[in-house]
Amino acid sequence: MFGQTTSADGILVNEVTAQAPVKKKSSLWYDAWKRLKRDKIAVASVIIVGLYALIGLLSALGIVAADWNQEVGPSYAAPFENWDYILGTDIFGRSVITKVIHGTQIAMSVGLVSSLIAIPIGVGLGAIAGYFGGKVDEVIVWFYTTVSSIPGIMLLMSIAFILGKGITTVYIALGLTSWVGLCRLIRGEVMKHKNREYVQAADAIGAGHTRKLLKHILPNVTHIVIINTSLQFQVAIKSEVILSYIGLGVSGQPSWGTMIDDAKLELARGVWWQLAGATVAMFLVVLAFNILGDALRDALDPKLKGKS
Amino acid sequence: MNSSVNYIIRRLLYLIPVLLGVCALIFLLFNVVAGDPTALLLGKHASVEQMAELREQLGLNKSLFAQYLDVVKSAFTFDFGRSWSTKQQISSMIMQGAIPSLTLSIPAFIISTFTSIIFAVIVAYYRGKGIDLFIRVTCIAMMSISSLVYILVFQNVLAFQLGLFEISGYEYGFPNFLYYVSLPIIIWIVLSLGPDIRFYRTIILDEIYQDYVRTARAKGLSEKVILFKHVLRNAMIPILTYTVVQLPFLLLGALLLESFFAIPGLGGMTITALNSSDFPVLKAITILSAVAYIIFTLIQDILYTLVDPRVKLQ
Amino acid sequence: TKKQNFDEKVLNVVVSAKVKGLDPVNAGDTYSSAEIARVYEGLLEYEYLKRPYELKPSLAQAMPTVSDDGLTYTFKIKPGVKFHDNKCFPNGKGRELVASDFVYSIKRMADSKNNSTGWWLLDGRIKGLNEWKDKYKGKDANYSEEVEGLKALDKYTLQFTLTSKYPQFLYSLAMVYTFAVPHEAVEMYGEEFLNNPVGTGAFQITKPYAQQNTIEYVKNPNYRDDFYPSEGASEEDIAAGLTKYAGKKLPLVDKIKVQIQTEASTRFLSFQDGNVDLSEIPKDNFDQVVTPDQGLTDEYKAKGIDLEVTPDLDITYIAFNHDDPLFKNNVKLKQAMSLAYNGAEANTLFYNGRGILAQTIIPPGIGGFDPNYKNPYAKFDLEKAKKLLDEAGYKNGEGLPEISYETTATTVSRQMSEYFQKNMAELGIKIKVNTNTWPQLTQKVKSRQAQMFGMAWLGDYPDAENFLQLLYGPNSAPGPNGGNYNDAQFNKDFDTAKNMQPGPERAAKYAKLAQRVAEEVPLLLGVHRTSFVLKHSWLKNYKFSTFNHGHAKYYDVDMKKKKEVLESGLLKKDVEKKTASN
Amino acid sequence: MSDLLQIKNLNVDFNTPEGIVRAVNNVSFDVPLGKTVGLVGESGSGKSVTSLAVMQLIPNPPGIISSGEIIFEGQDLLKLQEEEMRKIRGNDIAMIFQEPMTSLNPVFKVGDQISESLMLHKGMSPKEAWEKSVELLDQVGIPNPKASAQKYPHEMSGGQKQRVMIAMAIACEPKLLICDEPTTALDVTIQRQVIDLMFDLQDKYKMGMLFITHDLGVIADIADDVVVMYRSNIVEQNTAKNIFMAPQHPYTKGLIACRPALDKNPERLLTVSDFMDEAGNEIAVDQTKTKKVDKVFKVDEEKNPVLLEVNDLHVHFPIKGGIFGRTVDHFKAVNGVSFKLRKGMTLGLVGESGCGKTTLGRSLLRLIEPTKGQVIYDGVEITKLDKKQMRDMRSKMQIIFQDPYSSLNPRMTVSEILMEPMVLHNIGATKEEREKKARWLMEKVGLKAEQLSRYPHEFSGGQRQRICIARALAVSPDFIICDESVSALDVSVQAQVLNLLLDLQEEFGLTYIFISHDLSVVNFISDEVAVMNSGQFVEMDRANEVYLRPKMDYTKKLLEAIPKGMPKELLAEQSGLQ
Ligand SMILES: Nc1ncnc2c1ncn2[C@@H]1O[C@H](COP(=O)(O)OP(=O)(O)OP(=O)(O)O)[C@@H](O)[C@H]1O
Ligand SMILES: Nc1ncnc2c1ncn2[C@@H]1O[C@H](COP(=O)(O)OP(=O)(O)OP(=O)(O)O)[C@@H](O)[C@H]1O
Ligand SMILES: [Mg+2]
Ligand SMILES: [Mg+2]
Repeated sequence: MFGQTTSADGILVNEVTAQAPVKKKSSLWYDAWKRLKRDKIAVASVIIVGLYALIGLLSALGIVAADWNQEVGPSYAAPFENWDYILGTDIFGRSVITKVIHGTQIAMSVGLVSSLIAIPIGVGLGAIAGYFGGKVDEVIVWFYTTVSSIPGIMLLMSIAFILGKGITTVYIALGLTSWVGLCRLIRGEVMKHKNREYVQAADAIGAGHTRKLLKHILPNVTHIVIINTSLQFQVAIKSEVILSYIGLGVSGQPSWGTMIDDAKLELARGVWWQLAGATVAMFLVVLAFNILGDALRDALDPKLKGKS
Repeated sequence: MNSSVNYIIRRLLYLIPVLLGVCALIFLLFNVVAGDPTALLLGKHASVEQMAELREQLGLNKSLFAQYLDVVKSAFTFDFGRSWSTKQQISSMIMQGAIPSLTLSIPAFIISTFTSIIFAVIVAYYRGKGIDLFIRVTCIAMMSISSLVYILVFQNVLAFQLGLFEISGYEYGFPNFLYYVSLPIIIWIVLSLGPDIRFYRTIILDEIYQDYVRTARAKGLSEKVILFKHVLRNAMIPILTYTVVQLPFLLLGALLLESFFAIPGLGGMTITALNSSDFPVLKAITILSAVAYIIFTLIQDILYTLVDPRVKLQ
Repeated sequence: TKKQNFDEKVLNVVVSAKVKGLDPVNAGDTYSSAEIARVYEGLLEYEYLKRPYELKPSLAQAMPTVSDDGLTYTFKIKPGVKFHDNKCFPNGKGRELVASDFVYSIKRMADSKNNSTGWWLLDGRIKGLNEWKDKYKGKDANYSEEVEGLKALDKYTLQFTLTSKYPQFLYSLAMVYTFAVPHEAVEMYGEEFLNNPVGTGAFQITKPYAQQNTIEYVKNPNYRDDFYPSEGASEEDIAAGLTKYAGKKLPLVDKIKVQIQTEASTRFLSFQDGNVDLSEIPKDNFDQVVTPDQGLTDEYKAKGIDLEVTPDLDITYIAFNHDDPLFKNNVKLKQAMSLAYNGAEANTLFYNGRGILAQTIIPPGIGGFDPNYKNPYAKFDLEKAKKLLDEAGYKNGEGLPEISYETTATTVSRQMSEYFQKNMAELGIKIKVNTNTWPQLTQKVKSRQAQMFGMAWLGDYPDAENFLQLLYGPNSAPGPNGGNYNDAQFNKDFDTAKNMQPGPERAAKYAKLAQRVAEEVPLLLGVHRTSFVLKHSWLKNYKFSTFNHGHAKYYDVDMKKKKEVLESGLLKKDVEKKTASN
Repeated sequence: MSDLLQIKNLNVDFNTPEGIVRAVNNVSFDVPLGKTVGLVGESGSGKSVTSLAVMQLIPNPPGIISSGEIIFEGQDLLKLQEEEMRKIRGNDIAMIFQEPMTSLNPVFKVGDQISESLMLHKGMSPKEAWEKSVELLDQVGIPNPKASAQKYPHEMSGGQKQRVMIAMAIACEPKLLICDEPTTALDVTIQRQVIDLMFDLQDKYKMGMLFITHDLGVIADIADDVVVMYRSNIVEQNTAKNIFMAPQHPYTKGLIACRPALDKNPERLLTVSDFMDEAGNEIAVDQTKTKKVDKVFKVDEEKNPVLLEVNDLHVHFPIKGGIFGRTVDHFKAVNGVSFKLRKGMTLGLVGESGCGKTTLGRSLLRLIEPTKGQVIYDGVEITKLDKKQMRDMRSKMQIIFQDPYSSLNPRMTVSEILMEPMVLHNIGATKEEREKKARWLMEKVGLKAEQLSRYPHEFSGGQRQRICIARALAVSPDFIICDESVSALDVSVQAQVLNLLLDLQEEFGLTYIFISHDLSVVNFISDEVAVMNSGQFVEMDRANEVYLRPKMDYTKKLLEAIPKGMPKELLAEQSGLQ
């Protein structure tokens, strides 16, 4: 199954003549990367994501946009009038562009940290449930059925509500609500792989559970985790906006969510630049993550290869 | 037959552990982690005595276990009592809220699902061609804009400036509600078209490369028949998986839409309850959603057997 | 869109929060109170046109006679006033209101089962009422048991006996908590009473209140003889035509349609669309609507829209928690912070410069407000602030721990906290902003966990006592004094002042008290907010009141005018142009 | 005689990421009316693409017919509009596909699926079409056709599904029927039935038939002409008789030679590589290899002690039911099996799909826990060992799985795959030593040591099966179970792997249990043969005995099913000669 789809070596299949040219470096990851590289738009997405990550990092380190809190002009100055605040200013006369840049930090970290919370839980529980089956599986399935039977937005709001303030809450709330999907996926995939012959082959050479799970099965589901993460990022970034709207978002530093929330009132007075700035910034990175997610799926998930 | 009855009974019995779990979870969230609601309920002039009195009345002085049992009891009897904040009967609050939520979400859901499926089939037909690329890119672009932006812009332009729709509000009864929910429904559809088309397209493409499609082509069937008859029927399973589990959550309507369009639905009720520490209401909504979720997954399983003869309920 | 019906006189109002229920004893918030007051009435009410606010009899025939010791109040009740027709009465015909209805209604406030949010008004005030309450704690109260201080002497005579002097008592009789409810309705509807209001008011509901986002009222056909007033009208009132209706029988409209819309932007759109007759102006729409001299922009004038600007009876402030040793005996630190807080600019940013910068805790419009007083610490002076901070031992903020500031999560309060943070940063003080949901903030304040927090207080009645008590030690959290300020001298002076009879003497005393304590900076003073209300040309007789209880009966709607305006498309003009140019 | 179909200079290209691949190169052949043309060639040689080109069903993109003509009844199909082509598909030209399991639409009744083309092309009403479908199902030999028409594909066995496919294809009585490996996925017994059916139908309807396979033996019975394809080209084209009698091209020779025949018992099989070098040039055949030996079954108590003893082995799978999903019954996959196997010997295990072969094999290694019974290996009762001891035991007993694609972890390099068992069983003290052994293993199984750093997907099927064998050998076992280890391979590759297994047995004195459903393969490699049915051994004896003198009907049925590998006329001639 796997081989058939990944190699186009139909002509070379003959035993006698099979002489695949010796490649310097060849692994599924490398192949996937090569495939990804061919896709111009995907490469552009990688670059955009990379750029955002860089900006986020620089702003976290205080190298760029550290002066977002500075008053640089009059309140609600219109954009494109002054180079110091090319995208205009907000209510306090702070530069909108600087806030947008600073907001990158929140957006990227929300995606990153919530993934860092969701992935270990989702992969851990999913793998254990799928691999061991039986009672353990029942308990884990019960657990995530319970969690998923509560509407996500309710769970998100309650967690945010109870933890209260700020960015940590956003991380935790998003992390804790998004592991379920991943867990279910990983469980199914591990169950499938568990019965694959290569795992039984590992059994036959005397490999224990830990080895079978960690060394054999998990590497074969990593692509799912990667695809999922790229999508989790964009979900997280979008959720931050909603949380901000409900008033459970970030405080004390600018985020795209709070900027859009501000715009709710500003729009009627004709102040559209905060909304535009944040929306465009968000649009670009969410778009990039979406495209990247698709491209990764095509590149890493051989099942869908050639079907884009 | 017998085994499917067994299956259905088993699945319904599964409600018990799940409900116990849901109760434990919300109990943990609202009774253990969240603090004392009495100060808020009594308002700005609250006194210590009154707070103590109210705590007693609300049963907050009982042991945690006894309180948990109360939650469980209400979950299994569906008797949620009265709201702490508004003192209203919760069952009637939910009834009143469910109607607007459902009149908004069900039409929106049905229209958006059908539209997206049809679009997806069309896109699948033109796979690899310009139109496919165009719709795909449009979908992703549509998904990348925050829903808040759509609401703000649509309400301002379509309802206010062009006067095509009511700006906000709601009236019970047909056809009056239609005046109020049309715009929110349109926004809902616009919001869901992007992700839905994309998802259904993937599903349909998954099917299009199956061997049976080749067989159908070899029979001389036209592409239209193949797509709408052979492929779509097979794609129903993943489509059902994706859509049916959304249904119970339709109950909550769309939170943002409800509050911007002043639709008195359950979504708005949830936010209000949250903002006034009205735990009985939150518990009721959560428990009902959980029950709906389990029942709908069961319905989903039954639907599977209808669309796919290979699936058996066991 | 739907067709409008212009045959009936319908008043369209918008409310910004959910209305919980219509039971007077549980009128927790201003929104519910306003709705309750459409249906129910009390002994007293506020004069419609007169300012400063003044009480006048409502269901009472006249103002009460007060005994010499100031403890006994005797009321005569208007005879012949009928409750709304309702199935709780025999034959469904409204019964006549009697004195014992008030006895019953006020006992309901004390009934612990009802957990009335208005109990603080009467707590410890009426002879025997607390005892009655305690006796039936957790039990079914016996309403027939007589309470010494609360008696119906005969069918139309009602007598209150207080435990001590309490000049504010009369105000509580104009508050919805004490409004008259018929025991028949309470008994019949039980827990559903809150959805089935039966009162004597000018309006009645058509069907039980069902938690929907609209409430509809119709005119009470049997409404008592009540006429449009002319007393106390100011020059402007007369100019605005507010006295034209003098002597007309109330109410003037046939129907009221109340819409609940929680989003400010939605409310404003509804108003602009002509869907509602009046609206407050969202902060961010100010420039669009109001010119710098507080008049209306031409664009809106052209649409026939009127603007009503009135100072509201309230104050915003940032409280220090005096439980915290950092603030307890550290006047200089608080003074420094107060000086570093740029209230004037905050006023521009958040209240469009329309707020009145607070000098003491007492707002204008009530006795105790001194327009000439300037608080030396309620102004922006960074130099002086730095000096004071130095004197307090925290040169440039060194040695000062990070101070946490609690706020709610609405857009505006978030912006305000950012602004405060910025101001304090200039002084060298680090502020950590914690956003909370409203329940969380309340809980933190009531459990004394909040170090600093922003609040606003809206007067319950027009007496400075209601503001000064925010600093009264015994009112500490969970009471209204969330900052837990406790100054023995202030407490003592306050006790004497509040028991004085209203008058210039008491006002002077209040003023002195307020000014002295203001310089101790128990709070960072914000502004007294101004209310801006827009109304359409077809709405007549509107006058703003902080205590807008039952005033809808004075409003009139000119349906012909409304039809004309709506059909001419006048309201939509310009808007299109404006958005096009954006 | 007029030619029904003429293919002239057909070229088909595929646009792949690696560049343009020519899948069919300058192919020309004819299919006369009423005759069967066999198209033979190894996997990937372009057979399917050729047939799809006739139907104009080549997936586009990436495929494109770059030049050539396909003339059907005097009309060039390549010049037709899609609309016109649709009228021909299913009506004049019908096709049966390789995979009966997936080629039917799973959600429609088979009756409906057959009716569909009748309604489309013959304009029948649904009722007429349904009746005709039932009739067709009867014709293709489906029992109780009325009821069967109401069934869904999953309710039928593989053979039945293929019959449905055939019924569907012949529904409109096409003039040309294309069969793309219609039997490859089927059991030998069922394969036999299907081929017989095709033969009868062709006789009855007098249609032209293009029959595609990679196994020359399969079409021996049925084809009039044979076209041999090798690497996108036609290398030989002749009548069936001539092809079998006097094959010209070395590849054809290899194909004929590599199928083990029941009546011959060579020491090893000839393969394509014995006839042809890598560049495709003919080489002289080393005649010593074809030496015919009569396998003599002799047991030397000294040299061949009993290595494995199995007593009354049962494996039961629970069947769940009831509200709480409790076990209500058991499915007895292995139901009381006992046998002894001597060292250095090979036990062949045959039986139909689902009879319990795999389950038995795995339970011997305790990869599936036996429910009951004893397995004694080298004097140790392994059914009593604990986990740890069992793990150590695994270095002595190994298994090679059926599917070379899925039994290698796609995310591990070959060297990791080979070194993992060594690490687990402490073979080789250092990494270097293990690497050395891995290299040695690669050479032993006929692969190159440089290929160690590659991933499984970079190998062909046969190579992968060699890697699996190398992995099994890595722990130096004495006993190996080969579970259908060659069933997934092309006949020519299968022969190479069988040779390898024999060589290794000789060199290391290995003991095998060889599981297969193909009696000829089992016969070739085994000393003893056990025939299994419904979880039990129905017959067990020396290989020759089972073949020459089958005792049970079941065994006879299995034997009959094996393709003779020679056209009938040729067989008759041969036997006549003798
Ligand atoms: N969709 C495709 N994309 C790219 N290459 C293809 C595609 N289909 C076929 N090929 C190439 O065409 C060649 C011939 O394939 P074809 O399917 O005709 O082989 P075959 O002889 O039928 O083999 P098998 O016996 O395995 O069915 C192969 O080398 C294969 O790589
Ligand atoms: N884990 C299992 N649970 C339940 N039944 C099983 C399980 N594994 C196998 N079976 C059943 O046991 C029977 C024997 O299966 P087994 O795989 O041993 O057959 P086989 O002879 O190897 O067939 P094939 O030739 O198709 O590989 C089958 O009917 C199968 O359905
Ligand atoms: Mg093929
Ligand atoms: Mg098997």
